[in-house]
Amino acid sequence: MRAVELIGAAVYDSDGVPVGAVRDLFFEAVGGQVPDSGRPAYRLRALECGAVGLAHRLGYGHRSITGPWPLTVLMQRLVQNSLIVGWEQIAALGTGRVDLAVRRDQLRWAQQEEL
Amino acid sequence: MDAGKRFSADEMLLDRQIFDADDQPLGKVDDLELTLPDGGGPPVLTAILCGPTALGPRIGGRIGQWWAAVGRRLRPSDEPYPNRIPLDQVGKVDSTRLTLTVSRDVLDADRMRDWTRDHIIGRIPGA
Amino acid sequence: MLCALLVSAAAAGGCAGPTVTDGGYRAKTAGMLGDISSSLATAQLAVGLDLKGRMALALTDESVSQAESDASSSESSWETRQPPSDAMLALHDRISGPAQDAVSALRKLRIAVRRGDPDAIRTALDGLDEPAAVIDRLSRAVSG
Amino acid sequence: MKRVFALALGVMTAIGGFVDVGNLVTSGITGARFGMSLTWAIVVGTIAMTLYGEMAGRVAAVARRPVFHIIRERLGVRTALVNLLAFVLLSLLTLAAELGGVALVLELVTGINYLVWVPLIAAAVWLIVWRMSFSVMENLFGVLGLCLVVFVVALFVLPTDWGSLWHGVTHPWVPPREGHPMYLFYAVSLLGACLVPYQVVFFSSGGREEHWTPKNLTEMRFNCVVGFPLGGLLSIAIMAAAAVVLQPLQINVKHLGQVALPVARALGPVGLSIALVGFAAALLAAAAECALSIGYSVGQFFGWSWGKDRRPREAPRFHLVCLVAVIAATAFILTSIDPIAVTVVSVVLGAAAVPLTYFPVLVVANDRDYMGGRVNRRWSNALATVFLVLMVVTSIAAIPLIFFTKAGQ
Repeated sequence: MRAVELIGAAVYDSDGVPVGAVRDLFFEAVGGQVPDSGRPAYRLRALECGAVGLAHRLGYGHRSITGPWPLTVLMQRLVQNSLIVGWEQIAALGTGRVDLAVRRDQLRWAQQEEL
Repeated sequence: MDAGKRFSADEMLLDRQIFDADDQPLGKVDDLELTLPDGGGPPVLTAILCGPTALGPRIGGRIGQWWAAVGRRLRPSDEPYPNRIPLDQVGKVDSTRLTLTVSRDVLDADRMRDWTRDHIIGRIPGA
Repeated sequence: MLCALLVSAAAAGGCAGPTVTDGGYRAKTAGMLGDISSSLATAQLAVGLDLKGRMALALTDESVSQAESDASSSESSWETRQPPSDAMLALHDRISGPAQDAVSALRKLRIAVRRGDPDAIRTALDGLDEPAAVIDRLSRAVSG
Repeated sequence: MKRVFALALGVMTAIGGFVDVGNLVTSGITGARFGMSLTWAIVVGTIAMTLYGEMAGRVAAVARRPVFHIIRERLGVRTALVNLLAFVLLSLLTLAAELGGVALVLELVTGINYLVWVPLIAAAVWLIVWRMSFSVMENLFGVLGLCLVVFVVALFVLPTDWGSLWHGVTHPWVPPREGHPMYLFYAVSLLGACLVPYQVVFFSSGGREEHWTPKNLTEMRFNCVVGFPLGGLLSIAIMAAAAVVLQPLQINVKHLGQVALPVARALGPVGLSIALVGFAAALLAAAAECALSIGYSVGQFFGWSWGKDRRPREAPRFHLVCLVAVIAATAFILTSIDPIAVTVVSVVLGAAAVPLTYFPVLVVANDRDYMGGRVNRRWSNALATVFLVLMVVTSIAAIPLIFFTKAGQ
């Protein structure tokens, strides 16, 4: 599987309601190694889904960007509207499509998530 | 690879410059390879992918296909799978750079550079 | 692609499109007169400086030939336009002669400068005064 | 003493690097047509260039990132690719204008048609890219470009009415025969001539070529804060010389030779020759910088090895891109399209493309992960935001203005 197959894929919840598109992949150093993974092995922990990609790309999601003022407010508002999908919440992976096993309102908001 | 306990692809990996053990540039992190472990559970990051065959699909559209095709021509035996640098050859990663633990000459990962050097630039006097 | 398109559009801009109204034709005429008077002034300035020994290299030669070719191309592109009404035809007939006179005065000056004969240059330079005054008067009449 | 010399040299190269064919042509045209009433556009453009140049230089020194690394990292592959294509096309147009400009200067010197010179100049530009060391290139042409100071000297020799020039600066007005669209078109062209995207790419990549570290920050800032405004002042001097000599004669500038006439009038053959040397040096340097910037941007986007401090064998694709760029621009100018018209269109399109290059620089200059404690101060952010809004407005207006005014004719 390649990251390009996940990033940009449309995400739908268990009722078929659109959740947004995959914007970022979160990894965590846990669990055993597999060939080539090196030590520690990084596992895909969660996907970040949002409507607008630009704010994420610019780095207003997790990085410590201090300005310029009107942009910080605008971009942080855009980023706040994104949701975190844990790997265990995914029901099926298709081409350009991710179907969830849970409803949209069961997902966590990105701003509650610490990286 | 050493990238701390947690990180995100966007923040540390994708589109970052790769430097080899001698501090020479070796392309960008154009894509990531994830492998589903046999025992089940979430996918594991196993390699970074670079070069035209990795970048093409990310660009998408005709330009992406064309760029990937250029890359395929330069791969041994038209191999469509991109150059992969296994994660155990990646050293320190932080939000500013990604350094490999091997030299780029060992990897044979940049045939396009070699081809340009051998067929065009190397033939101009003074190169 | 876009750039090339825009450049060619811009380059063609000077001579594109039919002039349909009297106002449009008048504006084109004023523009042409402006080009000629700018060319005359450039040539006068350059040759005047040259006669005072203030020019160097090929600058006088180049300034005068560019002035002549600008004036002549502006005049001939104006001539290819159809005057939209009888009144504009009359305007055309009033201006066409003096404009051609100015262009030929510039041509004489260019030839004199090429030959490098100071007396001929002086005569040809003085020969610009008359057309310059006429063009100036016409220019004011057309735009006013 | 050595440090003072290095600082002075840096400032001189910044001045010489600031002025290119866009500044010469737009300042000459506007001085003759609008007097000093468009000076504000050069002032605004120069302040914006200084501000964003300093930011790009700081990012290059502290985060060690040249502009197109940042653009790809922060905008993602696709947006960055669009950005790259726009930048490369625009810089090719600028490169063509600079090549044509040098050829026109040689025509003024020799009387031989400029088209004959174009291939020779292209070869010279490529040789500079191929062989000349980065510092020799910057310093040699920077210092030769300073010959343009004759325009300032000329102003003092000419019977300049300083009061009326100053009045023109402080009371901008639109000449009745020009109209507002024409006035705005040339305002945009002056802004575009000061804020050329390739200059920021070149400045920051040059910083990497010279291996800047945070230790070089003071020197870099000094170059920006002193060098760029002096370059802007040179542009204003060219405008003023045209306003003093050409405007009263109602000369409409269409050739480089006309821009030099005020110097001939004030200083005679010696001054004129110095001015032409200044023209040729500034434009030749700009052509080389432009070709290099195309190579830098493509190399940085794809992560190739790039730069003049590597042997061509070590950075083959970078050199291939530079070579192809020079050939393409040469072919374009050999179609005998008017280089002056190409210049005017290129600076206005440049003004349209400016936010693409400058916006990512502003974001990263605020990112503590890249910049540590050296992020933008509040006042510089406030100023940069104001200029960014202005650049976006300009960028939206630029292309309609090209069509509406038929590129200023």
